[in-house]
Amino acid sequence: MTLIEQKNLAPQIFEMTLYGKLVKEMEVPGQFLHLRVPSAELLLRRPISLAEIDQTTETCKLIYRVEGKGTDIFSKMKDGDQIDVMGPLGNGFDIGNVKAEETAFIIGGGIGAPPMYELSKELISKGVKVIQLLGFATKNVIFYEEKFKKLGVTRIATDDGTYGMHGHVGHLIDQAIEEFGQPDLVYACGSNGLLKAVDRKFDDHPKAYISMEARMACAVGACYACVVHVKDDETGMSYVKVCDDGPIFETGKLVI
Amino acid sequence: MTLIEQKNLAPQIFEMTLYGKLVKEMEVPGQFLHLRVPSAELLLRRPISLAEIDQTTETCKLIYRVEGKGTDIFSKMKDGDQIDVMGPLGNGFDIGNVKAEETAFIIGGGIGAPPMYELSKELISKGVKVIQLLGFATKNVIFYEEKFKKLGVTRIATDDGTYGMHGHVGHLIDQAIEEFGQPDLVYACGSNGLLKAVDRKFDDHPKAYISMEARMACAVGACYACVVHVKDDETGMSYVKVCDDGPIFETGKLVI
Amino acid sequence: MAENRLKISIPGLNLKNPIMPASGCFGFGTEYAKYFDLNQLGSIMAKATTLEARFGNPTPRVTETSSGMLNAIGLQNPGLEVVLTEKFPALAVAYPELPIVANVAGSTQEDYVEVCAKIGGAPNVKAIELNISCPNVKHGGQMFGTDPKQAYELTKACKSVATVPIYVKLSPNVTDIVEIAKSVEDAGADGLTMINTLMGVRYSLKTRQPILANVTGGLSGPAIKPVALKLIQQVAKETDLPIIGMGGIMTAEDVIEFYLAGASAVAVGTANFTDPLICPKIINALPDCLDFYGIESLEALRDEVKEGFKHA
Amino acid sequence: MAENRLKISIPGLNLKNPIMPASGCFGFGTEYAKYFDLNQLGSIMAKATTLEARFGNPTPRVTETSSGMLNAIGLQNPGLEVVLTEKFPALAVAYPELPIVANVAGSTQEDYVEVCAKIGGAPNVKAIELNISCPNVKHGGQMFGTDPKQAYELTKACKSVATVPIYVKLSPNVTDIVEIAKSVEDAGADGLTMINTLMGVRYSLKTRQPILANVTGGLSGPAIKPVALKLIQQVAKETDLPIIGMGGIMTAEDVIEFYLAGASAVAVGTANFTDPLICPKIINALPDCLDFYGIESLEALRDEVKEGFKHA
Ligand SMILES: Cc1cc2nc3c(=O)[nH]c(=O)nc-3n(C[C@H](O)[C@H](O)[C@H](O)COP(=O)(O)OP(=O)(O)OC[C@H]3O[C@@H](n4cnc5c(N)ncnc54)[C@H](O)[C@@H]3O)c2cc1C
Ligand SMILES: Cc1cc2nc3c(=O)[nH]c(=O)nc-3n(C[C@H](O)[C@H](O)[C@H](O)COP(=O)(O)OP(=O)(O)OC[C@H]3O[C@@H](n4cnc5c(N)ncnc54)[C@H](O)[C@@H]3O)c2cc1C
Ligand SMILES: Cc1cc2nc3c(=O)[nH]c(=O)nc-3n(C[C@H](O)[C@H](O)[C@H](O)COP(=O)(O)O)c2cc1C
Ligand SMILES: Cc1cc2nc3c(=O)[nH]c(=O)nc-3n(C[C@H](O)[C@H](O)[C@H](O)COP(=O)(O)O)c2cc1C
Ligand code: FES
Ligand code: FES
Repeated sequence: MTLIEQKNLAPQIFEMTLYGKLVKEMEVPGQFLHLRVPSAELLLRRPISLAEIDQTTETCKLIYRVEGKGTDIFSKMKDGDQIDVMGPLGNGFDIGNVKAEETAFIIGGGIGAPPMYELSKELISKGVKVIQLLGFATKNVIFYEEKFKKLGVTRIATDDGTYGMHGHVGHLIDQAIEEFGQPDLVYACGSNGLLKAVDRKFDDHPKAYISMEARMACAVGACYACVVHVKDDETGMSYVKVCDDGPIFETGKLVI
Repeated sequence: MTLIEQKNLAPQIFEMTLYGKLVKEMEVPGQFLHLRVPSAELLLRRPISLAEIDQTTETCKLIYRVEGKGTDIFSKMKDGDQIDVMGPLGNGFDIGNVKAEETAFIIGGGIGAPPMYELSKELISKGVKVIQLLGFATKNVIFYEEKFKKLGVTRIATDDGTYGMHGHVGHLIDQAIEEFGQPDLVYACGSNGLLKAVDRKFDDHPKAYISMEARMACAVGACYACVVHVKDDETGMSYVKVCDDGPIFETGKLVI
Repeated sequence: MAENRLKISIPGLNLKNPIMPASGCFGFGTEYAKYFDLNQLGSIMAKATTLEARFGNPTPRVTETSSGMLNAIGLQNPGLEVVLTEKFPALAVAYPELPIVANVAGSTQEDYVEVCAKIGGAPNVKAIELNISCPNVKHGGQMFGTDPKQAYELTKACKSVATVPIYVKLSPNVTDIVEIAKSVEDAGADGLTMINTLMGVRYSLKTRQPILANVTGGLSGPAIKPVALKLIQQVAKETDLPIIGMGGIMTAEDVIEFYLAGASAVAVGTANFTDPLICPKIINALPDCLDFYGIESLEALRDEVKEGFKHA
Repeated sequence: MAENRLKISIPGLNLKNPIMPASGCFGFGTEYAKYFDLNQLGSIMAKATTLEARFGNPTPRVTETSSGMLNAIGLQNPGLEVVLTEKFPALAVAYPELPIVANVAGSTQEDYVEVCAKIGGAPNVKAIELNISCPNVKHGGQMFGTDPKQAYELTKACKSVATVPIYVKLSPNVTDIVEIAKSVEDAGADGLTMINTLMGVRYSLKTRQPILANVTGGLSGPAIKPVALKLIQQVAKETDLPIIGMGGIMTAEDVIEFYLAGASAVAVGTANFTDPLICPKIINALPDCLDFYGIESLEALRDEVKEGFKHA
């Protein structure tokens, strides 16, 4: 695909807009792309979630944080550069049977927030009422606040209290339950801590989903790099693969 | 240094013009630069001879043939790209004590021709009469013909007879000796075969020089990658390093 | 060209080309079927199969290194039964002409023997790759591959029950690989595959701990290519067994380099992760590459190299 | 900061920082003196010295691999006499405060012993690196480094005559490196340096022959970093000897990764060829890197890692 815009949203956080026919196949929020780093030395692709999909312009947006060598190289790519993309991969969020007027908690932590944006947009187009609960480390790494606000209720927490509520997303969730009652739908993406909290809170919620992260190699289910144990499995042999059984899973099912 | 122009001179043969302060240090024809390939996977630099030095514009030109990964990457670099350059390295051609009116055979084979261009220019500025004898594999890989012709007598041979004399440079040399007599000065750069021929023909010529090639790592005399045995050395222990004792050596001295 | 310049015949395997995905890097085959027609491949080296199902090591199981990667999957697989009733049949139905190499691993000699006895029962399994060199499991695996006597015993026991030819997969993590190669040759092995991964570790500066939960992992990719070529040429000069070479192959040129070292066929592992289409790309690039270097056919090249080794 | 966070003390070597160019990659030091002030370095590990002068192997002696290189220099050096009378004194005059590690090699135990007895006579030589792991020579070298008994004998003999501490340089080309490490520890070694190069080969597709005249060469560079880290952590857990780590170091982060594996100091080899200023660049980058990862000092990090290994 062709990189047509690269924006620095916050320190170390970038938004990439990609253009290409592949967008046609991007239909489900929560899916990810597996990007080849344009450096002969780096053999493994990098999984990055779709943050926004626009069929009319055949573009999609990815938001990523510079963590290591690969994302650093991405951040230095320029408009017009080609990028080798596999995907869309993964199951994505199941929004097939959501109903208008249902309430959804959209929970995103830090660099887990991006896929929640496209999800929110699609839920809204189905008439779902979204409550967006976003956690960030500190004020200056917050991104997409305005864009989320345009979609619906948006509450923000920062770990250090520099913006919004002081504390982690768990507090936002508790507050939102008080304010809006139990949600019909729950979707979360973020750090392992955040996922654990959501998993515990919505343990047997029938429509609560979390997006898992894992170190991947193939991203097509062939290498067994990204497996996660299934809960309450006596044999110890049951597993799911984050890359193709996921990255989205129902709460209460996995050993996180 | 900054790449300011990249020209495709012939199939697989490119001319790079570099701009930068380092040019100030480039004073002797026959020296080379040690270029870092902008690819994290390739650790060894590539030695490329200076083909032209222009102090007034602070530029120099290199001419190189795409052989493998490194030169292929060079050929894809664009104007404005930075290139990490070590050098100038090596001794260069000794032209300190040439005299006006002396005759010089300037012998270049294929991709060995580039350093001979700057050498010819500098010899001419000292009043030396240059006879330029250039060999190429075939017509369409000939480059710089016009530029050499502007400097002086230029004879060309091609291995396949598609241009100029049919055969290798050795024949041009024999012909030139017949025509111009024994030269006062001899300078040669090219394939091992060419160097061997020149070395043999001008074995005990007091002012005949050849430019050697060798696989290099450090290019500063530290790694002992580029050594060549010295002739008639009974101990077998005598050697020169192409990178810093050379790349230019007197004929008759080395085991080629 | 009437003649297929890429074809190669080695025990059990009459291949239309020498390119096969390496074991562990291509699952049980079907995972990559949505990317290209698997019939293009010479063969597929399936994921390791053990007698019982295995979950493998804790995660993270992979990490990256310069021109390489570390993996510590730990032989996760659904066990012989499932492989025989589901995995291989799935391939046999969809690709009846595609020969499969089964990769066999175990903790004890008995395990290996039982799997070897049965796995040839799948109609599409044309050869066994005996994995005595997995660096990522505590029991079995590399243990058998670093001791010539154990390698001999295991190979002999497996040969006596196997219904298809056995290629023994050698570990590079040894002082003298020729000794191991000769032992398995003496034990009746039909061929060798080499190399399995080197052992490596990476640390996270943030956590100050190893990145892999298993601490060590197997190093693969172009980083190890020179090591693979070194060991292959060394073994090729000292044994008569055909060698399926692997370790960092990314291009058609790499394939030829492995032939020059004495390989008769090759496997492509890590490169599949970099580019899921790498195998068909290499296959398609090979004819031009042969032309460029003036090579008539891969079989001719193999013979030329073997001849050269004899006279060296 | 009053305290020098980069300083490190190991037998014979009180270093202001742990960065030293690796043996064979920095000549006898003066070659790089025109690029930077050598006083910035912690130490210099000099080129191998043998009793008599050696020419080394035929050329080509180097070639490139993915994220690595192969060399088969073959211990070219002017011999003990010249090294003692010319090479080390040249450094001592220009850099009187700079400690040097002499690298000693030989074909026979007698050779090693004689060089070890005399080389500490140079006033700036503060330690010996006993090279029992050079893969590029037919006699001696790796031979001593792959057999625990020979390694023991040689180390013991050298220790009995040496006037400065001895660090034994281990080969990665072995099945069990801990066994070798323990042997040399028992023999009285003061420390270890690891790793020397892995063995590798590259072929030229044009000539169909190995690129190196010596056929095989030693693989170095970032390609081998995970292997170096693996072997270092394995040995660090099993012996008490300080380890000077090396193998693919290119950045300050790499240095810290070697500390996490259990190294007490590090050497930088191949990277000098990529960038002649790499050593001072790493030294200058280290303080910020320590800050970024919340590390007080390298000595503190080393102690923390060692402590961690004890309780693991
Ligand atoms: C399904 C999925 C979706 C993701 N979506 C996003 C996103 O939208 N935005 C974003 O910033 N990040 C996302 N990540 C995390 C992102 O993949 C890593 O931050 C990135 O791979 C780090 O690469 P690097 O080269 O910068 O780091 P390095 O440390 O140099 O990477 C080395 C290796 O480790 C892997 N790795 C390192 N960190 C992670 C991680 N956290 N998760 C998985 N693999 C990792 C890399 O892929 C690579 O193989 C996602 C991860 C997964 C699994
Ligand atoms: C002093 C000197 C001056 C040179 N001047 C020129 C010049 O002006 N123009 C030009 O086209 N070429 C010149 N060469 C040759 C040039 O250095 C090689 O063609 C080039 O390094 C090949 O790099 P590659 O990445 O394309 O090939 P690869 O085969 O990928 O290179 C792999 C490794 O081998 C080395 N190598 C490969 N071929 C040669 C060779 N012929 N000589 C030395 N090292 C080699 C490379 O430097 C690299 O380390 C010169 C060589 C030397 C020693
Ligand atoms: C993720 C992964 C899993 C592997 N699993 C196996 C395995 O199950 N059995 C086996 O014999 N080799 C296994 N290997 C080793 C490869 O088959 C191959 O020998 C090695 O990776 C070198 O080839 P490459 O550099 O092309 O990857 C695995 C390698 C990787 C990278
Ligand atoms: C060109 C070259 C020459 C070397 N010569 C020696 C040597 O003389 N003695 C020695 O002990 N090691 C020698 N080595 C090995 C290095 O000291 C070092 O152990 C190895 O290269 C790994 O470090 P690196 O990856 O940083 O290069 C040499 C390495 C290279 C690349
Ligand atoms: S990443 Fe390979 S199975 Fe998921
Ligand atoms: S290239 Fe290192 S000594 Fe010449």
